[in-house]
Amino acid sequence: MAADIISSIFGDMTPLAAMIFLLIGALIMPAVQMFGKKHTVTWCVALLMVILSFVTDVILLTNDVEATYLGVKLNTYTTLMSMLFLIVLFLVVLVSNVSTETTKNHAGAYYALLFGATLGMLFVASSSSLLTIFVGVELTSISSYALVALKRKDGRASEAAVKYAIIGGMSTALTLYGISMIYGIAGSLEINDLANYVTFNDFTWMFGVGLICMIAGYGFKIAAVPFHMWAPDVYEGAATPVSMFLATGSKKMGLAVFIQVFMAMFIISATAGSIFGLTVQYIFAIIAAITMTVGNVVAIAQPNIKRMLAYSSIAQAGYILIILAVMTPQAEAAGIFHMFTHVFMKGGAFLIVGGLICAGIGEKISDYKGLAKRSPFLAAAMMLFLFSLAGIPPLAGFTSKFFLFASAVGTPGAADGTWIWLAFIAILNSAISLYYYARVVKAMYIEKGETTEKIKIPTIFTVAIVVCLVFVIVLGVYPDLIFGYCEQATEFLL
Amino acid sequence: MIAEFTWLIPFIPMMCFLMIGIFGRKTPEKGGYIAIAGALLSFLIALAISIEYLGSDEFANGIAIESSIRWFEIGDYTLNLGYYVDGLTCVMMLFSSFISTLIFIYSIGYMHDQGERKNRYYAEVSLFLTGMLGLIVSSNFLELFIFWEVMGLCSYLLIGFWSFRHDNGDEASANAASAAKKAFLVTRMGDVCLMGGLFIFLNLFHSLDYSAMFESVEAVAAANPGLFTLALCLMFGGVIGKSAQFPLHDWLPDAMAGPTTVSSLIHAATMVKAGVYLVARGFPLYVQDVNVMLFVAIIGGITAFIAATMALNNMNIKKVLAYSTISQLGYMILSLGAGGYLWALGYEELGALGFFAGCFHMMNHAFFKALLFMGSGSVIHGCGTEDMRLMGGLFKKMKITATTMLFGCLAIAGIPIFSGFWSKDLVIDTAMNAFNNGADGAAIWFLILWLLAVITAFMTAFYMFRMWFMTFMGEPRENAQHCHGESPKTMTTPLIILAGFALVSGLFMFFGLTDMLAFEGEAIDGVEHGIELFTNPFTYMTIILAILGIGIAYMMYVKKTMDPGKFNKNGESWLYIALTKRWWFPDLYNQISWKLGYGVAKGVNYIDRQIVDGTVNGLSSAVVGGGDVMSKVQTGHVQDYSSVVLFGVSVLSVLILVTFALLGGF
Amino acid sequence: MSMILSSLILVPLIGAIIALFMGGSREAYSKYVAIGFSAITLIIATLLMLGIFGDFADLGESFVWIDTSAFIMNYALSVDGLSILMVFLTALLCLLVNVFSLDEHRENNNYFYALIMAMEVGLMGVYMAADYFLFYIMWEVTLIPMYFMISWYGGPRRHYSAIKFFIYTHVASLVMLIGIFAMGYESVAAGGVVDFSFEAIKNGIGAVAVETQSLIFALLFFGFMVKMPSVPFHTWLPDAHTEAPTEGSVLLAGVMLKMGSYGIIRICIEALPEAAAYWQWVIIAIALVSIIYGAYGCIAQTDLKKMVAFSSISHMGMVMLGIGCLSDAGITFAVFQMFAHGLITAMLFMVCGMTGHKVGTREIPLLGGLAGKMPIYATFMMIAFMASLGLPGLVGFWGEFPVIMAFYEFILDNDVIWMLLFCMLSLMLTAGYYLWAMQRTLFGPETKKIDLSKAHDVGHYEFAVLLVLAILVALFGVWPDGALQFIDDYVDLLAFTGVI
Amino acid sequence: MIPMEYFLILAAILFVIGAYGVLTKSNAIVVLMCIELMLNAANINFVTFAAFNYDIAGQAFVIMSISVAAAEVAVGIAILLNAYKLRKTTELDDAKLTSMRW
Repeated sequence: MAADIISSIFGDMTPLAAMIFLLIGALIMPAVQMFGKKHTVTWCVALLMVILSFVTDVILLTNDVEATYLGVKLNTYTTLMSMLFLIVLFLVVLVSNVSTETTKNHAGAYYALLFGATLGMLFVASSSSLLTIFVGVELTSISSYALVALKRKDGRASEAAVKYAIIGGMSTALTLYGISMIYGIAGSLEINDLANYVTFNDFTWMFGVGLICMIAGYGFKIAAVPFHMWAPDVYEGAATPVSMFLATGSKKMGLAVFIQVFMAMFIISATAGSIFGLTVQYIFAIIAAITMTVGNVVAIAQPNIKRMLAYSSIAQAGYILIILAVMTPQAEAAGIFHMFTHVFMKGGAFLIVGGLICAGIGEKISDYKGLAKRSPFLAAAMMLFLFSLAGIPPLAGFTSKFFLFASAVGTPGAADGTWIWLAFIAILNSAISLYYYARVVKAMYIEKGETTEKIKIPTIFTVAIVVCLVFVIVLGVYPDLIFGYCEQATEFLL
Repeated sequence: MIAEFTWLIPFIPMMCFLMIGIFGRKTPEKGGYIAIAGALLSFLIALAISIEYLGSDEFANGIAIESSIRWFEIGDYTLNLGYYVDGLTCVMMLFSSFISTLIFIYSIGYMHDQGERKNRYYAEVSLFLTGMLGLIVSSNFLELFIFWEVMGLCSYLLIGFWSFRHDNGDEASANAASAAKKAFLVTRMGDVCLMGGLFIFLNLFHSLDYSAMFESVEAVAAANPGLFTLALCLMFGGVIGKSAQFPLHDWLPDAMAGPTTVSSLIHAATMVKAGVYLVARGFPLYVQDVNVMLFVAIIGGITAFIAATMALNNMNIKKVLAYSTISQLGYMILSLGAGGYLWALGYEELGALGFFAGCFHMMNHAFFKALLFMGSGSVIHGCGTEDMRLMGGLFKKMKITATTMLFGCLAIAGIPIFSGFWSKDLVIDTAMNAFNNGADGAAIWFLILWLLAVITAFMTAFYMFRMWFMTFMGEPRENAQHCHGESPKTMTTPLIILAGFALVSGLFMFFGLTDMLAFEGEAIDGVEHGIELFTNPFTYMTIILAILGIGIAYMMYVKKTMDPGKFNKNGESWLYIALTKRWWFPDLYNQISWKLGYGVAKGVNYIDRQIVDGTVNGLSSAVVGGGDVMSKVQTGHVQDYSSVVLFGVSVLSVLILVTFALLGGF
Repeated sequence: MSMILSSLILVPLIGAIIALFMGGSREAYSKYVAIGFSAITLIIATLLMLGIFGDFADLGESFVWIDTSAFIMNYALSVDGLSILMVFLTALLCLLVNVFSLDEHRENNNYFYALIMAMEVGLMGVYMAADYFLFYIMWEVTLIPMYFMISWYGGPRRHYSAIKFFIYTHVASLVMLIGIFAMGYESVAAGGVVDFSFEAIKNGIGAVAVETQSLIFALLFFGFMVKMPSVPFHTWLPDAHTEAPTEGSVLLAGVMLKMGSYGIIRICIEALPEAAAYWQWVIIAIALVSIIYGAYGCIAQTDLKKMVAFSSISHMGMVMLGIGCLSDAGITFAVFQMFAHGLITAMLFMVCGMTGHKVGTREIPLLGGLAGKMPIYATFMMIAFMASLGLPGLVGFWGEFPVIMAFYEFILDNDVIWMLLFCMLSLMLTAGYYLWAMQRTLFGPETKKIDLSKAHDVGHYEFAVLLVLAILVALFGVWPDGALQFIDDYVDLLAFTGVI
Repeated sequence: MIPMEYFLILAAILFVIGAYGVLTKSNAIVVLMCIELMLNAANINFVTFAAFNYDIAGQAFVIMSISVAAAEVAVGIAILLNAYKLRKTTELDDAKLTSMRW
């Protein structure tokens, strides 16, 4: 019903429906700020646009609408991914107005950039050509450089932005070079054609160079080791809502690219067992293993909680990269599901950090001492988010990791064990991660703080945290809520 | 059928234990009377059952009254719970409960000044009695084993009765604690062997019921000779532990740290008798293997001898008695071994004689050893020390004690008419029989054993009288001077009763005891063998040796015409030192237990901390350290980051080529 | 469908939640809430055990929980002779622990009771789960309360011990998780849907090649082995026990370690019998090493609780030995030993933990002559030690004797009679360390190294709890059939299905 | 006709020069310019392939990438400007721009 209304409004452009709201949002936000005077008004309008977009998307998702408009696709996959990005945007926008870190003077530009970045993500999710994907990714990237820098009075933010922009620019160049190589050898930018090419042709050096350059370029987006170096600095320097946006949204977009480009390209040849396909699988397996190990091990050494969360994000990306080694639809579904749970748990953790910064608590783990006394709710929520990240049942992080590791072990009827070593590395990493998550829990619950004064964080933050918390628990005990869609989405890979 | 109530015999002391434990504190003597009543009641029931059994057809036909109920199953094997009454059971339960009753009565006097602790004492002795009586009436080896262990526990508790807050200070309590531990541990070693034997038996016989096992023993032994022998040896290991046989005899002298009544209980009525009883009970099994019987006899002979030697120069009145117990137990085991050996060779009558002699000696020993211990208890009670060097001349002050103890000494020394004479000479006779009839290689062993037994008889007479003389004759020394006279009636009455038994219990063999202690219906003729003793020249030899021993003791310690110092070079001869050091057995045990126990444990602990746990901790610190090191790569220079990216690209390029090549792509 | 089994999980869960929110002024009443709810749980468990609610087979509950294209996971609970004992033990110990801790005054008492109840939830879930997913979740759920229990209420090195416990066992359970996946995948044909219920996987996995089965077995076994724990993966246990509060130790040793052996029987043996036969020698070897090593470890310890912790390793080795025999008797009495050890070790830890509160230290060299000062304490300690060293007439003996009996049959079949020596050695060592410890703590001269003037004997609540345990220890010692009847039913079933 | 390889080699050289500049030049502006070089190297590739493959997509891509590059530089310069305001430097190896590390 609702889907019909949307179709009747947007007509052929239904695939663009959710994006259109964002686009409108991005365009009008500066104007709204100008006329609205009060930044709360700006915030309300922004929130409205996000909600409109989100509702549209959810309606399309739940009604299984399929359409294509000028190469922009609309199917379960695209709507699902869009929903993920919109959830992130929603959470970020929700808290931006009360966060002391985000700019109020340039609220219009801030929201416009957020919308722009999200628009890019949605665009990427709906694309099936390297060209459009490239454009979408750049839209997001460039917006996020600016977003990071938008904490204008903070030297650390501008330093982070410089680093981010330079590494980002170089990655863009690498990507572009890689795409050009692949374009040259395969003669097309459409993923379908590329998949065909890979299936029916032998490995050539040019293709190899292109592939590696692309992996490196997009690896930067998901902060895969060794392209991860920017992430901790940027997450630390940026305003916490922005860090959250990067860690949950921008990184997920990178993973979406990995799924749409590399997985789509190689899944056929991997299933067929060609050596070329297997080589690529191994490459991804190695990257995955290194990424999660480095992420987790280095996270132990971090005294700053935002940096720690950054490294933990790197590790989580490593877990998700398992799906590119395994290359099965089952794995893809698990990966998408893990992205969702990761949004809530990592987002929740960042929200708490952001909220506490508003309340004057520092970013050091040692600043969290005695938090359980000062704010039992925040401490409990933080604990649940962290345990969920560590994969402790019955929280969402466990369930999604359960699916992920399950896919690494094999498929029904064939626990063949090719990637079982990856599963072992992953579980060892899980255990390592427990160490640093538990360190925070220990600080909050067990160590005595200097004061037992109660903490008050903005109500909006609490609302956002509760939303995350609810999903972390609900997705843990009832994953079918989303996992069904994740499985459906895998049908639209090619 | 009163035999149906056999289960009451252990059950009553058990109830007494619980009653005393729960509300004994509130009764007079802190539960002492409950304990006495329980023991007495058990005795009376045992008496009634014995009378009934002895008058029944079963007894006439040489079969046991047996009844059991299913307890539970281990795999395919059903374990039962029941009672088993035959002549041996009757004899055992009668003297155990009777002597225990007397000891409990005696305790009223002896433990009078112990205050609140009496409660614990009476509870524990009741449990002890439960253990012994339960062991006696058990219908299978597992049940026996359970009670066997219960006794082990009780001995632990009772030996350690003064292991804290000892009246004589801290060192004494430390001693008691260590002695209790040693007693339990050493007997436990035997118990573990016994348990091992039971595994094999259970597997071989598919049951541990006496009746079932005795029925099929021949077939089973023939089918699995190796395992059967092993099982017998292991089972005998239990005996060695419990009955303090060589080489596990060392705990018994230490066990003197407990109250004297407890020693009396352990040595006379319970505990150490259990080992002998186990051999007697398992006799049908033992006689299947002639070599095991030889082994048993040898252990018995060596024990008898070694223990007697160590008693020769001991100055502690209770320890002398302890050694004498070990020595006498050696006699019993020797007799059973030799008898079994003969039976196994087919000399059924001689074998039955050996069996009878062993059990008979056990009974006699129970009476006179209870007497001796309680007498020594009376002495200790009177003069407050156990060191004989501080006694002397007590005869005048404690006439009843001295006289009754004299009876005991005469009995143990083997002076005719007294009980010990009959049984001991039958034992020595059995050893001789085994020499005369034994197979070629083994016979010589029995000659040696016979010699050892005879020498032991001489030594026994000597050290017992040495003890008696040192205690009761001569000049009153230090403690004897403040001795406050004879003990109360509760203590002397049991002594007098037991003295009577020490005098006459040997004569039971002429009045039907032989029928009760008949092995497989092979009853020997008590009168015939009694008379035969006096036609045997060796009997006179042992009598003369015993008198000689008494004489030497008299010369040394009363007349002082012989100086003991001359023989031991004033305590410096190696033999004397060896004896005071107990042939270095305690040192050996200590070495073994420290090296094998604590030493290995230290090693294990070191490995555990350093290697096993060290690996875990090392891994974790490696990870944490790795984190520190790797985070240093994050220099903050954006161009370093770029370099890493480009480096990563190059590594990936190499990697993709190598992987492709390894997978066989080229 | 009856909800009896679910109620065993729900009741403590509600208790945990209520206790959790009873902070501030209501904190003092949280203990009564905990006691109330655990008492209800115990009543339900007891009635269940007595068969009031009908046959165990009729009580199973099963709902599809997660339904994806590759897996089906169920919320499935069931009890049988094996689980009912553990369920009963859990319910019993949780109640006893709650009562035991009544006298203790600690900060945030409500959290403490919430943790105990939360642990009960997890334990109940593990012992009743009939689905691997549920089993695993519940398995992990037990970890967190224990972690907090140690790191909040524990001793001086609690942080180290807690995190070690947490990570060590977490790794193990993750390895087990991989085993579960592998087993699930192998149990269906290619392209099929994996039903993670015990029943479905058991039916499916039988047809798989023994090599594959044995690999899966190894993964699962590792997970369980660490939990049990077996040498050489035991080092988390002594640390955890030393630092954990008494109540935590009781639950940890009393019921949590049993999760390991329960898992081995329930999963490794039941579903993968052929693989079990393949690994039999390894299991036996691990068991023997654990027994002996644990016993030697005990001798060297100076901390009473650490000693008891090592003794747990040794005794759980005995369980492993029984399981390794793969025979009717072996498994029956391995289970019995689990039950027996649960009762005994609870007592042991209560007594040894009490030493710390009452006397001020648990270091054996500093103690001595406590029997005079604290006779009731000494009596219970002695009962516990004696039961643990396998004194016949107490429950520990029936966990030891028959297991070795079963092992004897094994060694007889394999003609390695010398292996009996290990068992005998272990029995000796066990007696040795307990007696030595008693000699040094209870007996001998009263210690002067520490101030005994404040030492006091057991309190009323502690006395009641210990008495209940002592009575049970004696009761099942003379009436092992009380527990065996349940196990027999279960083992008969195993034998019937050809597993052993 | 000029062989395709020549173009590709040119592009590759350009790319490497750009990369070298990114790694070595300490001035952020110069680094941004080097990134432009790298982007343009890729653009040359695209154009070449588009020309040789008779495919229009490559050229379209170039148009896109040029605009992307422009946007990137614009934002980059703005960021640098801001950084210069706060930290008074555009030298990348200056301690003021490497404050976040480890």
